[in-house]
Amino acid sequence: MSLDTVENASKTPDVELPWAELGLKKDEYERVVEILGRRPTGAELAMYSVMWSEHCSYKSSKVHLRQFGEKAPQSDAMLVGIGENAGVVDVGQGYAVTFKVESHNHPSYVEPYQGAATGVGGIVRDIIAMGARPVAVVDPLRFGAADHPDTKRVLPGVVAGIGGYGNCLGLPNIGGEVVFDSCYQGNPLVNAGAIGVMRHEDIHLAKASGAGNKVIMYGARTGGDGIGGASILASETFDDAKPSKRPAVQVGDPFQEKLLIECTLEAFAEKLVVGIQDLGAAGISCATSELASNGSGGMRVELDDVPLRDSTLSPEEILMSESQERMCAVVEPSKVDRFLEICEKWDVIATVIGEVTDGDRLEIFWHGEKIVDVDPRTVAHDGPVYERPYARPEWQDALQADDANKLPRPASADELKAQVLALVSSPNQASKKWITQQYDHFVQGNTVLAQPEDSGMIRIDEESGLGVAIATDGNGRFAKLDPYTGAQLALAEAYRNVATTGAKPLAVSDCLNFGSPEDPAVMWQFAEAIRGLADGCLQLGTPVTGGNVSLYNQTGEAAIHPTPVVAVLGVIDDVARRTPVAFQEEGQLLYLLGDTREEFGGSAWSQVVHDHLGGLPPKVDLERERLLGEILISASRDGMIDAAHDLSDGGLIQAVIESALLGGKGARLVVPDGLDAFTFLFSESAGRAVVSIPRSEELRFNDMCGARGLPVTRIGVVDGSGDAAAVDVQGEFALSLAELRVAHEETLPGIFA
Amino acid sequence: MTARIGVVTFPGSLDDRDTQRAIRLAGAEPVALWHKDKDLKQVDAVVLPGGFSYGDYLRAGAISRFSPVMETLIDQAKAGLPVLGICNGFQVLTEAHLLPGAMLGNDHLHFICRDQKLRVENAGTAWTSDYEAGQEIHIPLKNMDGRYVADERTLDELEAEGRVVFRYLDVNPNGSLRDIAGITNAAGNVVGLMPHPEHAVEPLIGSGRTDGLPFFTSILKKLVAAS
Amino acid sequence: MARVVVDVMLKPEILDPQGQAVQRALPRLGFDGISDVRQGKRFELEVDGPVDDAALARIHELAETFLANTVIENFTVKVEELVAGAEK
Amino acid sequence: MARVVVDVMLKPEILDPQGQAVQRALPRLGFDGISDVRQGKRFELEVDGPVDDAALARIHELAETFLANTVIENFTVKVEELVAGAEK
Ligand SMILES: Nc1ncnc2c1ncn2[C@@H]1O[C@H](COP(=O)(O)OP(=O)(O)O)[C@@H](O)[C@H]1O
Ligand SMILES: [Mg+2]
Repeated sequence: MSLDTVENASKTPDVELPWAELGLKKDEYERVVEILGRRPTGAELAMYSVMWSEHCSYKSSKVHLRQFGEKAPQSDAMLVGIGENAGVVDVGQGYAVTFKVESHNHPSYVEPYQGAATGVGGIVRDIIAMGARPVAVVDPLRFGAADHPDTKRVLPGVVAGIGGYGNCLGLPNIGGEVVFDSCYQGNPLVNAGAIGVMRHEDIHLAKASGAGNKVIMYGARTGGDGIGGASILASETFDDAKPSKRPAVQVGDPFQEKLLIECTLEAFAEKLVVGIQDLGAAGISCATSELASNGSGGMRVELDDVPLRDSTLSPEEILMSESQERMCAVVEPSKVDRFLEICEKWDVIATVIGEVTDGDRLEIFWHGEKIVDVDPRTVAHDGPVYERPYARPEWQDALQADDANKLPRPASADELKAQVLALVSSPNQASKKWITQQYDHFVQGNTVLAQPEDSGMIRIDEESGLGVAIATDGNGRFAKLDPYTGAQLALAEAYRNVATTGAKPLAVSDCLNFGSPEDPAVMWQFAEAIRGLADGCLQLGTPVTGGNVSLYNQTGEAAIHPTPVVAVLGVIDDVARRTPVAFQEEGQLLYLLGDTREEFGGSAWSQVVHDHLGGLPPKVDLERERLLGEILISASRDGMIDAAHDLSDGGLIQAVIESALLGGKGARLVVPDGLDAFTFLFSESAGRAVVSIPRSEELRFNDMCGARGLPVTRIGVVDGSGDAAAVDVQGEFALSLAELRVAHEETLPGIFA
Repeated sequence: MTARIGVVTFPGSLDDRDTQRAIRLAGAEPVALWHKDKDLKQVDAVVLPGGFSYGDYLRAGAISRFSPVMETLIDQAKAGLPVLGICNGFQVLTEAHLLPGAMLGNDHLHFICRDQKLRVENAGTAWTSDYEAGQEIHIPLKNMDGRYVADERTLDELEAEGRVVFRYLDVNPNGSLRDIAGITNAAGNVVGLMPHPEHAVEPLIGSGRTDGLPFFTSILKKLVAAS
Repeated sequence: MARVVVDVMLKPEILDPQGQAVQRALPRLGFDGISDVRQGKRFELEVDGPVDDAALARIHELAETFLANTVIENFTVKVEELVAGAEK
Repeated sequence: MARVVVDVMLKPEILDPQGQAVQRALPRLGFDGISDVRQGKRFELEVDGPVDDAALARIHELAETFLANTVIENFTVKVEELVAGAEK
């Protein structure tokens, strides 16, 4: 097609554009025509189609996501909320922290290494774009069955990609998840989160203001990769059988991104930048329309000035390209030279591609002709909004009625012991070390806690010891049984994980992974999960600062389990007070905090022993979670506990075995009065943790819990060390650490090494 | 007088700031050196830090080896300037032929990050005098291309001359020949190793041990004594 | 015994960071006149038995399904030479 | 414009775990009859101007000093083909 200019478009109203191929619906196309008062040019259509895709416009999720704002708790910590590249939280001493989780699910199935790698790259650019230095990454992952042949293709590639990119950027990986479930077979979930730190005064926003200011593109050259990715990726069900529909995959260049980080931070330090935006999905279309619509003026862009990797690209393709490792900065004219000098120092290509105008239009030129003339708000913010129908699926009642508490339980001590071994060695409960040892935990020299601790923790001030902690959690099985409760359980678990290490939970980010929004049952799960998460955040006082929605995670008719992944960020005044998971000293007393009920719906036990999913998930009591958190934080601050571990999948026995193995210490446990051994060991009641207390602190600790009304039960003692030491459940069974180590640590290497 | 120890930043260096911190904690003065500068700013010793300089593209260390800073460094190292190459720095030193042999991808083909047990085989180099020969230490290891290889003759020569400075204990994490974790040149001023002493200088942080600090106190003592 | 070589290169439209890094280093090394560098993989397969059409077809399939990811890479298969017993 | 290809392979005495990993996977994929696999690198250099002996000599030197590390690798240099202007 010859160049389709604005002028040409006005003169040829009847030309049909391939809006359907670009993923637009008929009414959406008509809306574009209405907004423009004429048919769009090819370039305009490209922009609208990518920016109005599900991925960029949140058209199916917007109406529900509003609750995060409407129900946001009053929080002094919130500096920048939802809507920016990432939220920003005040952590004290003049520091601000930004963090966010994003998905890169579909590309990681097609090309596991590059899909996962570019996922890390994308989330890290969001963090840089806020003005922060990235300090850590996390990676919540979900795969199909561990023993499925395709998992052997996907998992090692994803892990190598996350490591390959993050390690090369110099970002310690301090947490994440690995979950196996056949519902993810054709739709692995690759979520990636990043944290950045800055001083309050360094917060930057994506906006272009000040007429005459220059728009500078810097980083990688623009190539033909990922064109149309954003729209096709997010608006169609991914279908393996049609390779033509396979989204284009980008190859990442972490080295280039490392240079981007350094030169961006140097430009920030010299106060050269007015506004900044990373180029992710929808590339230049997104960056220019968002910068322009968030600022005060308009913008004029000379597309010919964009540095290209492939000189044959059409202007439409340049606008849609999703080439990685690119950024856009708005810089005052007097500072442009210095900005370019810094880029040059770091061998980063940088070019002025346009400027802020005092109009209110985004105008893009190609070979001297105007090919885009739009109100940038209509592209970036006025996308379609759908009230998709939703309905509780009719199978939900039957699922909940299929009560896991009624499943046959172990009939003897031997059977109990065998089930403990089966659980700790099952892929979901087994040690994830084979994966996490492929990630650098040490780089930057500030890692206080990393895998397999309850939360990752990073020191952010060398003098004061100020630090931040992060944990991510999600349980698709719970959410399937009850999406409202499931989302709250994910929140509760991440909150608890942060508090267990001694940090105070401050704020939340999330990544909502669901099936097709066109299925009312999925839409109901989605709506319920958001409602649960928003209500939960309100109750816990932890606002949602941002997040990401990934829909269409589905193979044919079968959707994945609804999988809201929640990241909780916390702060700790002095990282020297952190509480580790590992038992530290023999003779210390083990206490169980919280109430244990017969709760097996969605449990690891029901999955591993009975391959069962049914009943109700554990009950949520967020007031209890908050109290538990306060106790754990006070106890760490006042030096009353030496080790703590939250209880979640697999219940108490899983937690005790992990703490024992990590510390190389045994444990003698006594089943408390009023509980049977099975419930004691395997129940997954929420709101619980195990702590190890020096004898000298026992009284003080009990007094504190008593005064605040937290039920605590003495359950045993740390006993013995070395491989011969055992986890001994008195009157039931004993398992030596040597035996447990084999069971727990050899599963994943056995499958994937 | 305190010693001034340079730390080179290549594009893609990652542990340059951490190395500067370790030098500071040991009591010396860190001096930032830039890869495009031939000028070594009259430092008394140089550390080539860890990271993925130039993305480790082509081969780890291969592109950095041709940086302007390396031209000066190669000459001065041959003249006796103490140089320590950590991980990527070690790879640069082998590519520059300041140390014999070469580094290849780990034999298991994965990146590996672990707290690694080592034996100090040679406490006589500029960088290891604060250790005892035979001492066992734990230092974090994290790399993709950590497999040390050299031909048999070179290996025998290294052994015979006591130039194997560190050996992996318990686990050989990457398939390095003869469990070699670090080596020195014949003069003992140039040392390279894969593990990261700069990540073992503070309790609490990283592995939580301080077994790496003697690297930096060793060189400090030597330089102060010499001045 | 024969050797079959499978060359796997990134598709032209896909970014090749390694090749670019090499190319950017060339001027510093005093080399010019090289306008593009791409870096790929070379697999040398030693095949027992005759390399007939059937064998080649199978290697082609191997390359397509395993050695290359055709979403981002192209490949070529060629019989290289008869490796004499003595050569190594 | 001409293309020169530099192939770089690990020396035969050096362990090639990548090649081995490929080879070990073959039976699982239903392939047999391949007795050895080695994986190396292939560089495609687009040379401006004529590829005469002088140019080849310089590329040889480039390969020797830069593209390959001759402590561990062998390399070969060959002119591949004349790339027609239109081809991409
Ligand atoms: N993909 C991953 N990347 C990084 N760390 C991980 C990953 N998967 C699990 N971990 C870490 O392993 C530990 C155990 O994980 P998990 O059992 O999910 O913790 P919890 O149940 O307490 O949330 C945690 O420290 C977690 O951060
Ligand atoms: Mg936990």
